[in-house]
Amino acid sequence: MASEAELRLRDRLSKLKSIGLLGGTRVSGELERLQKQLDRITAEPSEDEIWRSVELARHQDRPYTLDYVERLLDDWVELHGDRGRADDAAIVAGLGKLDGRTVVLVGHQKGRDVKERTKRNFGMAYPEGYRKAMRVMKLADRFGFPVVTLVDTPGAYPGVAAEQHGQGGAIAASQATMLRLGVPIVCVVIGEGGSGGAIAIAVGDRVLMQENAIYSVISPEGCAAILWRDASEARKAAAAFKPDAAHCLELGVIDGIVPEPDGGAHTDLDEAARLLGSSLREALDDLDGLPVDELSRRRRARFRSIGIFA
Amino acid sequence: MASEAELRLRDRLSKLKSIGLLGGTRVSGELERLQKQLDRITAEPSEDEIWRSVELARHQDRPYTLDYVERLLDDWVELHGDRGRADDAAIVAGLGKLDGRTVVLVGHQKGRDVKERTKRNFGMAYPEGYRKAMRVMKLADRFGFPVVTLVDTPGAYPGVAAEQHGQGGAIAASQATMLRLGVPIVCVVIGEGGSGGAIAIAVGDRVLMQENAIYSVISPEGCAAILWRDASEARKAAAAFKPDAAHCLELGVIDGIVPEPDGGAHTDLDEAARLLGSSLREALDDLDGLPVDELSRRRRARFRSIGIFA
Amino acid sequence: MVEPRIDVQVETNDAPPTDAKKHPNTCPKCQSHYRDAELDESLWVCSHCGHHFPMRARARIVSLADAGSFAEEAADLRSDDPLDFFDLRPYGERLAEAELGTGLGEAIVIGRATVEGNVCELAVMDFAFMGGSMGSAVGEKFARACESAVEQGVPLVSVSASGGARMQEGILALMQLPKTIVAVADLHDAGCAYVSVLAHPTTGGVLASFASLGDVIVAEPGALMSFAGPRVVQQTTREKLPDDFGLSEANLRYGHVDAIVPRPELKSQLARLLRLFANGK
Amino acid sequence: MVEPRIDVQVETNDAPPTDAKKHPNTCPKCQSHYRDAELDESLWVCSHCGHHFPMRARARIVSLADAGSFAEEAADLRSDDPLDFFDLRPYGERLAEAELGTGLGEAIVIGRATVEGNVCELAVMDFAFMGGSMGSAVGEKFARACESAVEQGVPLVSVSASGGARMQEGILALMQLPKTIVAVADLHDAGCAYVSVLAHPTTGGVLASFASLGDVIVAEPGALMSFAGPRVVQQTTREKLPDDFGLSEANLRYGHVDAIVPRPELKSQLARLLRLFANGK
Ligand SMILES: [Zn+2]
Ligand SMILES: [Zn+2]
Repeated sequence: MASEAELRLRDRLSKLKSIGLLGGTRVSGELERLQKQLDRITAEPSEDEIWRSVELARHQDRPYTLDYVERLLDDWVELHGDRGRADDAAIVAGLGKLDGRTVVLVGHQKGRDVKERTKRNFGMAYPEGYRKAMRVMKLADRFGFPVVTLVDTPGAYPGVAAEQHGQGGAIAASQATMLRLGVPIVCVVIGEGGSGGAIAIAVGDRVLMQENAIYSVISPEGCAAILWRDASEARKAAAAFKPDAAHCLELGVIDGIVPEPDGGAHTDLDEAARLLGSSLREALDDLDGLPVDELSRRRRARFRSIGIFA
Repeated sequence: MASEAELRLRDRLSKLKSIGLLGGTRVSGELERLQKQLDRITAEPSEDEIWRSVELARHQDRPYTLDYVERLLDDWVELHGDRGRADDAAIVAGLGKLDGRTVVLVGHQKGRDVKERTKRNFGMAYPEGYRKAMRVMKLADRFGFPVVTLVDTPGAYPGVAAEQHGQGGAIAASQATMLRLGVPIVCVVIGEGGSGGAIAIAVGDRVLMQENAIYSVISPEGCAAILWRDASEARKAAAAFKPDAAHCLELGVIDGIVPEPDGGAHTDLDEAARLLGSSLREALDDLDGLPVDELSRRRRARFRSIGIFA
Repeated sequence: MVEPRIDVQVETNDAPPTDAKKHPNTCPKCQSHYRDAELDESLWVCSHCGHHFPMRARARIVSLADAGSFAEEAADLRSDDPLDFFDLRPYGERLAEAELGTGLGEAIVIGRATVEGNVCELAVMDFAFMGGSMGSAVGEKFARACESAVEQGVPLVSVSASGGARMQEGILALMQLPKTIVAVADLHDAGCAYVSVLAHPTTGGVLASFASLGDVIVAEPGALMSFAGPRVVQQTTREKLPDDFGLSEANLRYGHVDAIVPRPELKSQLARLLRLFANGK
Repeated sequence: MVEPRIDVQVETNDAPPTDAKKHPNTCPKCQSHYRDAELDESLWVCSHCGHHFPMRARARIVSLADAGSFAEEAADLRSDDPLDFFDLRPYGERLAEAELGTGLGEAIVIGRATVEGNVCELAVMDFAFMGGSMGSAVGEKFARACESAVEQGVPLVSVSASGGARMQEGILALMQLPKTIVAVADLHDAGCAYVSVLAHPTTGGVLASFASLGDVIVAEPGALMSFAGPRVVQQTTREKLPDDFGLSEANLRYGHVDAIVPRPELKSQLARLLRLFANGK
């Protein structure tokens, strides 16, 4: 029996096929990819399934950005600092080779143990982190290196110093910078895609999510605290605002879902990395050779068209 | 009797006339301007005359940037802040109209009384000041507004925080930013043109000095302290490294000298402003309508060619 | 497991951020009380102490646009309910109530106008409509304001007042950040200037998108402009907040705004900027 | 009158910045003493405590370039004395003495080379030549290195060690800041990468120009990189300086350098970067 989700996805697919309604934002391979993913989704995720994604996305053993770097990139050179104030360890940035092709990689980095978590501020960046990201992405732009971003943050850090350093302006500037890059950008939400802190480095030509990642405007707990006046209603809140990959695909927010090993990415890091690498390769190949102005036109059209209103 | 300075200037003039040796950096009106200024210089400045320039350039009643803004610009709107850390009052930046033409003006600002001197840090900027300058100059670039800079600083501030905030990198970045602006830039040293703190906002298509301004790689006191091991030898040091306008013109560092009222700019602020305004107008008219790539080519050639070696 | 932390993006309370117990026409700073007509007269600034009361979108437009010059655009555009969102009440009900309560179709009003004779596009937010929160419709209307400015070849002036992204639209609300930023990029590429005016409060997703991208950013005195609201920062970090946490005065000091302009001077200052940018390419 | 302050740009002392009383081959950190041959062997790094001794330009080139690959350029270029500068001694005499003492024509050596087989242009400064100060000749040679890199279509690697601008050339020395920055801009426009290595010390006008404009900036451990030298800062501000004032470790923390690379790893790290940039447009 076709679920509502499946029906909506089929609807989206037929629109794409017929009139390119979400037009300009899709390239070859898109249809097949959607079709394949459609085949995987057999039912609208239930409240339990959505909550399972929330738990897996935050799982303490889930692979983080540097786990993928180590498995996917050769000649990795990490670049530090925003050239103005600090080096924010909550975001890593650097150069490496993916199958012999130099790319710039930018990603949030949570910590595995207590010490690293403190150092990396649980993956919650200060404005300095976004300024480092912008600096390194501009370097990519100068040399024509594609940009890969890995998104995994509870959110931008809500602290006094972060505000004084211009958190809001930095998040806005980072998005504006990404919009203007003349190189292909592939963004993957690999864990928590937490609100402004996530979108700050998620403005790309392809935006993907891992199967058990979440992407949301607010954390379930935050939403519950405000709307239900009770943070323990997080599970209910998550079911209401639907941060799971299937729903994000359905809403046109992401372009595809990166499969994970059965049981979640943390059960087999090598396999998770292999699957991520293969999605990155496919996306980069798709974008390869597009003229800069076409890339820019499509990227802008992609984000300009998101939203549902009456 | 022709002095050595006059001879060198005549030599430079004849080179310009014949083969455009300093080529690409000069435009129409250049020859007449040089000729006129040549007529004013009848002798190489003596040690006393150089020292008088040092004293006048630092005179407590000498007009500062905002004195000129108030007399020359309509609809002045000052813009504050570097969008990252602070608003540095040692540099002012803003938009105004010069004869109906919108320009961006950036200038060092010393203080007139004790309170303002403290606030403005005696015109010695932190990196934040240069970052504000860059931000506002990039705004000029986006909208095609010519940029006018007024240089008047003992130097960039040599403090612990200034270093931690990246003084060297900010001064380098500001010069690099100016080189890349696609709009005409006119820079005028109106008082002390103190080393890196000065050149940071003095990379323009036309670089002028007021008659009694100084422009130097180090202060006379600093030079004396290092080379003579005695700061009180400042007068001797100044005579040795020749920071006065006539010598700077002779060395090809500046393109022209802005006359001051007899006795110095501080004796008649209105007249000093009128003379400065007329030089600015002339320079901007000269540069008006040059295509961006030609402007950029000439600006680069101008600075690439400065220097004397064997 | 990483301790779940309260995320920071949104503080979309329907209540205004001033002390809820007081009458809205009582000055929270000096306790002076005014009639609506008096406040309308004084541009909703306390004539005793200078406190800036929140200003509704329509009143703001009257205060800035030359008389009769404002021509509204996209007035019929409304929010949808793409997630069938239901918390304690359905989103659709909240929307209907907001429209009834404010007389506005959404939390932003856009249209063309002249300011002291200078043509521009206006985009003015209203905090009274669901805390000025940004969902798909607000994002769309802001983007259309940019596009209208481009069509006319005139500058855009926005006045923001927002608690952030609108939670009830989930991830689509977050996507309005890049959407409005695309619109500003297109505006800039067309050579049009953008002046962003920040009124109290401008927080969360609006501060983290278009409101921070003005060529010139001016703030009203005492306006809160922070990405995370003071309550969230307090709860998350247990830090003692400075007295002027997130206020425009602090933001001026930290270099994030160009100027603080008291409301009675705003129109003439905007006119000055519009005259200056009229010379641009 | 504004109190005349000591300006900050230049600290061109001929003496190296380490404690002058000690023998130059005695480690200032742990007092270990070495013969020249031992230090040559260890790349002038103390094998006991890791302290990085100053490294001469020729030794640096040997340590980075593949054997026999270095082809020097502009070796004949020399400084002039445009101001007839005379302090306690004539500038010309100081120059002659520096050339005799160092065997170098100027404070910078440039040329093409390969690093682990990757072609690049090298520009290496030598602090022993008048404190690595930058006058017209140093500026010109650096600019020519950029131009040579452009001609070859290869990246530029510079190693800086400098007290700043060379006072004896007055304002012309200051003009080498924008001159070298023009050269880097041309290099970048040609699509060539620039890796800037900061050795001890990189201060004043060199830090305030090309050395800060690398696409990637790496520093050696313990290298001083400050615009104003510690002595000037101390004298001007009467501030107590932090122990690591201006050192590369502090600069990494404050976000100004990409990485600190110990000398024994420098060649392979540069080779890695050259391989990465070989893919650039
Ligand atoms: Zn009051
Ligand atoms: Zn040692």
